Amino acid sequence: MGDITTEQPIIEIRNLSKHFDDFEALRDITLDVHRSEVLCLIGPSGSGKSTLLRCINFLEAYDGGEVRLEGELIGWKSAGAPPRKPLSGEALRRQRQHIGMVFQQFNLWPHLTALENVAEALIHVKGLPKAEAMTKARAALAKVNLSDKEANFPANLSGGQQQRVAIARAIAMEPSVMLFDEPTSALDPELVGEVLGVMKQMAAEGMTMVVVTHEMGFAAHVADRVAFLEGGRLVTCAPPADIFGREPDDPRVNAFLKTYRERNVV
Amino acid sequence: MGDITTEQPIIEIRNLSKHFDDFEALRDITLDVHRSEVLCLIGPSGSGKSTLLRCINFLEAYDGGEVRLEGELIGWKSAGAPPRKPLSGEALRRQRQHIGMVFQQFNLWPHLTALENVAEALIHVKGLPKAEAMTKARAALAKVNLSDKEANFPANLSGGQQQRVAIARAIAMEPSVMLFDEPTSALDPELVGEVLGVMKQMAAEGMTMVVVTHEMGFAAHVADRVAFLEGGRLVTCAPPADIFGREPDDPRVNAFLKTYRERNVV
Amino acid sequence: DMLSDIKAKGKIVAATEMHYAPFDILKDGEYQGICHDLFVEVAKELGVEAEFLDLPWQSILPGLEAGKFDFVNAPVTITAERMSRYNFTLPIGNATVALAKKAGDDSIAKPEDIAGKAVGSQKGSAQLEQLKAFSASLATPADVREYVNIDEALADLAAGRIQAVANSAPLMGYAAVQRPGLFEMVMPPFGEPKYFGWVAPGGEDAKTLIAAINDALIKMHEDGRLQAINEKWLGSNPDLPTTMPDVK
Amino acid sequence: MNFSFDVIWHNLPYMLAAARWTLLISVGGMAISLVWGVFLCAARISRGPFLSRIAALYISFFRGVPLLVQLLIFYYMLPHVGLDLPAVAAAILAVGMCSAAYTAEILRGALQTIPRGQTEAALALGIPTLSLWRRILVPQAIRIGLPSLTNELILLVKVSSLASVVGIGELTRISQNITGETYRPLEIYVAAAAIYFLINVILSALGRLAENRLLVG
Amino acid sequence: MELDLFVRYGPALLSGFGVTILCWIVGSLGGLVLGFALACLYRFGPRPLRWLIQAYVEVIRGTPFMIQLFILYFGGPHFGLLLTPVQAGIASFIIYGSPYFAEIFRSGFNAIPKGQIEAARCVGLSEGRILFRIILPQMLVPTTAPLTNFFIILTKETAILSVVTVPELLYETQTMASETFTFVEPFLVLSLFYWLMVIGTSWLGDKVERRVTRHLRRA
Ligand SMILES: Nc1ncnc2c1ncn2[C@@H]1O[C@H](COP(=O)(O)OP(=O)(O)OP(=O)(O)O)[C@@H](O)[C@H]1O
Ligand SMILES: Nc1ncnc2c1ncn2[C@@H]1O[C@H](COP(=O)(O)OP(=O)(O)OP(=O)(O)O)[C@@H](O)[C@H]1O
Ligand SMILES: [Mg+2]
Ligand SMILES: [Mg+2]
Repeated sequence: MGDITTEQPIIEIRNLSKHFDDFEALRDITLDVHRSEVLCLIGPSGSGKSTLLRCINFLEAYDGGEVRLEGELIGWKSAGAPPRKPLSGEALRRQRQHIGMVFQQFNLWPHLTALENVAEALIHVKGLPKAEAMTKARAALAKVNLSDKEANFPANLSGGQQQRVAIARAIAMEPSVMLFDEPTSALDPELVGEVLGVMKQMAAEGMTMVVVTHEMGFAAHVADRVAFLEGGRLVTCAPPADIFGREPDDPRVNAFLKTYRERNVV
Repeated sequence: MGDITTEQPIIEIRNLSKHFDDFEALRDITLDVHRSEVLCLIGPSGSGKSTLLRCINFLEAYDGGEVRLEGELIGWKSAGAPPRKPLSGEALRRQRQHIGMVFQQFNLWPHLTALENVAEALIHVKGLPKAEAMTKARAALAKVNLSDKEANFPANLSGGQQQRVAIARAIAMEPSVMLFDEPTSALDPELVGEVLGVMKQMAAEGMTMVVVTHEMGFAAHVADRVAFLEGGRLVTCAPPADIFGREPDDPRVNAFLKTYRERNVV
Repeated sequence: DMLSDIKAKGKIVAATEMHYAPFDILKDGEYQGICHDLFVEVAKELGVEAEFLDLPWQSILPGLEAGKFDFVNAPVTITAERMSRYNFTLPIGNATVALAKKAGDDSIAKPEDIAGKAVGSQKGSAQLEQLKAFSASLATPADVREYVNIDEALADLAAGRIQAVANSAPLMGYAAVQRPGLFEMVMPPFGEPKYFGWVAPGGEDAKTLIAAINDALIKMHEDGRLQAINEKWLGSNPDLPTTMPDVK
Repeated sequence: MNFSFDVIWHNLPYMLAAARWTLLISVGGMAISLVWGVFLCAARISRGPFLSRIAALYISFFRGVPLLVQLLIFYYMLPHVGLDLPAVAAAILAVGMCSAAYTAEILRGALQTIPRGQTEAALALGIPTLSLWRRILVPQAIRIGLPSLTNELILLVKVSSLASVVGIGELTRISQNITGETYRPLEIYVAAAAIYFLINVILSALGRLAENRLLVG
Repeated sequence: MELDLFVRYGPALLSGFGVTILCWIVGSLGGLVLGFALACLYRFGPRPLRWLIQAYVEVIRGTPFMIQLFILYFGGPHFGLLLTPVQAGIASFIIYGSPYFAEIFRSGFNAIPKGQIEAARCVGLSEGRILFRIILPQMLVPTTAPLTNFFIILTKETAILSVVTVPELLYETQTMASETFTFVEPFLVLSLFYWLMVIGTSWLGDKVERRVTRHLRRA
């Protein structure tokens, strides 16, 4: 991949669809994400937000359409109609190294301490010497305000602490694209503010981010564009001002935001 | 226990403390919860909110102080200084039947479907006949808008759907006290509204609730009182107006809410 | 005592390992062999019915002591050490050691030819002792290998790991008859003459039983039944003594 | 070496008849092993120090002493203290009680992978201990431990051959007897192996079937 | 009980114990490694290989050890494979144990939540690293107990080696039993020695289990 600067979007999603047995989780999604952009995904529970993220780094083998990273097809050996052959494990691994992800359920490794969770990939993927990796991992934990818990196993961390370890694990790798699945769901408002700060900084340093979130305030403040998903379809994708403006064009989006607006006027 | 109406608080917490090894997770907490009250617990990540909830139904054996439900000491055979003897499993079970809980990590049973997760306790605790339990479980799932996913296993549900199953599982049991640990963290704003509705209705029907939440809007709208925890201590406990009023007395609470206020002005 | 108990019950329960042809054989699901035929006759003489149990060797003696059965009608080589622990009957078979070789092996024509060769025998058997003594008397001793069961020794003979197997003459003869293309007996038997007897529990309680069985055996010697049974299974008469043989 | 199918063919009926004993002891032993194993496991991880120590001792004894010796004790020693069991009962009991020690350990291992939160959820709902085990813990422990449990049951089938020491003419014993008469160990043992194989393959198939059923969620 | 027996047969019994331990350790560790390899191949290999492995597991696991040993030792020479008793014993031990180990490890794979492996892939860990760093340590949580079980079972299977004249413990105790016409003493000795091995194995299993379940213990 490398650092070629072009006008080409860094992620191109074309007619993406995904089924679970009979259930259609994603349908005909077409969406671009540009370099250094922050794209927020919002939408009702079960609308396919997590599934979309998981398709981008091929944790779900999508069954129709294409996902491209810097022009390169993700996951499948060739574009075109199914049946397609998936890439080899090694090729997939190479692709995924450029894409970081924070999971909705965190997916920490329970037998490793917070610090080890973060350092693992630094040592064994980036190839850093152990001491350097530890320093870097500590810095990442410090960024999310967790220095005092580095020796805890995940089971001995609070929900918000676990989530922060997951964030630290992903950002320490400095990928070119980050996928966040509700990265602040377990965080208190103050921490949300801090994590937000970290993310803004990463965006300023040129990282591309796709963020699933239920915090509209978060989306409004951070996103360059907001995409609204519902029932596996992309309803709209527009700058936050258009979405959160008092009366967005789309009645569905409007309804979705209504209760939120009411409740947050304190 | 029964239905004696008195002025006595339904939950009395006195000088509660809890250690994990050397770490002091709760310190000298004294707090009452009154019948039909909705008490929201807020506070920074790691401040001990989940631990406090878990002490109330003795999932954590607290090591100092007392927790009483309708005057009855929870968990320990006798009040007073440690070492104390814990109650027998059967006595604990009887106490816990009056206290429902929704966990931060949901803790669904992965080998049972959504419906079975909800029906399980109805059959084996309430002793309802299977058909009746199923009807009741379906009604609970419908309340949280999840009728179409009743046959899914938890692994095949989205994060928000899992959380709603957990809520349905707890409310179906109609306990007299409900402990919610961030019950809307994985829900979209619209659903938060709906769950809020369900909770308001339960409150109106006389249920007592203790709700841990990071959604200040939620706390402001639902709570009768809001308790602010930090570093294992109870900083303040007051009606929401006092807490969320433009300048609460306590500077710490003020700082905590600052970023939140800034961000949610959309 | 035991004899009157047995007579009162009307039956005697005897255990053996049905795995030592031609004395004890389980063929087509039925117990047969010299010990079977002899003991059926003995039971008749006692005026009781005979009932047989098949047990592996390691549980026969514990079973006898636990009183799970009355008697062991397996061929047990009579030795001094064993006589001190149990009550033996008169000899019921010849236990003198003989060799089997692979059919067509010309290098072994007589027992002495095993010098320097690998010979298998059954662990702990009296025949093994005889073989060892014999081997030591040769210019170059044989390489004596010990097997838990005689089956495995014969299987190793077939596999070519050893050149001969030593065990009681009747057993070696029977093996050669059963697998004529594979095994061949080396004549003659060698070493001291040894005998098989049957075993009752040790102690005074069993003495009358032993006496009654010995009487029956002597009677069968006299009326020719014993010879006929041996003739049937061995094709020859082993010429058994009617008094307890001397054992050192 | 001339492999003789005639010998097998001729003796097969007797071997099959003997296999019925093998089956009876195995199935009886399995039932005891699974049921008793669950209880042992529960006792082993119970908080009561007394119960858990007893269970640990039981497991240590039954895993430590050779089954052969256990059988001899059950059949030959117990009569000395006035408990005289029929041979088949002694065999089934000994095999099952011994196997239960292993089953209990397999389940205990599997139980450790069930996140504590699941038990907490059940406790918070007031689900009784028995239901907790029956509905939540055991099904998941079995799901995870199934391959190891199948291992154990297959071992149990094989170990049923020790029943010969109490005078039961099960498959291995009868095969040995036939060998002693025919001097054809290879043929007879191959045939015996085939019968064991048949029993075990069915067991293994059942295990995989159960595994696929349980491997949901 | 005749104590002088133990003096007389002591050296032979001890040497038998040595041989038993040798065969057991080499055989079961070999089986463990082979079993782990089989389980990995089963999980990650192509479909035909999986069938092959499953067939191997069914056949070896489904037939008695004695018969496998018998076929290898007595049948081998007919095909030009002439092994010494100890060689045959160890080889057949490795073969016999491997399918059981493979199945135990397979169950271990099933116990790892998928999300953890997904997280590992996302940060770009290699499959080998995932196997040894993420999967294996957690796999040991449910499998240490069954592995200990099977090591214990194998201690007793060593007794079968006596049929091919491996001079192991049972072989030597049977010598003692048949030469002295005793039965209680040999069984006692046998039980004692096996019990020693079992105690050692349980102790080690316990240690390993404590180590691998460290993260599950609560304050
Ligand atoms: N493995 C699966 N099998 C079947 N259905 C699935 C599976 N995974 C997800 N689904 C369904 O697909 C839909 C989309 O799920 P997804 O997790 O993408 O939702 P989401 O938008 O992330 O929701 P949430 O905000 O609640 O996390 C849901 O309705 C869910 O039930
Ligand atoms: N088992 C444990 N062992 C050691 N420390 C623990 C354990 N459980 C919790 N803690 C610590 O106790 C503190 C309180 O945890 P708790 O889960 O109550 O926090 P919380 O207020 O619920 O936070 P969050 O909002 O992030 O969920 C945290 O700092 C956590 O690291
Ligand atoms: Mg999601
Ligand atoms: Mg919490």
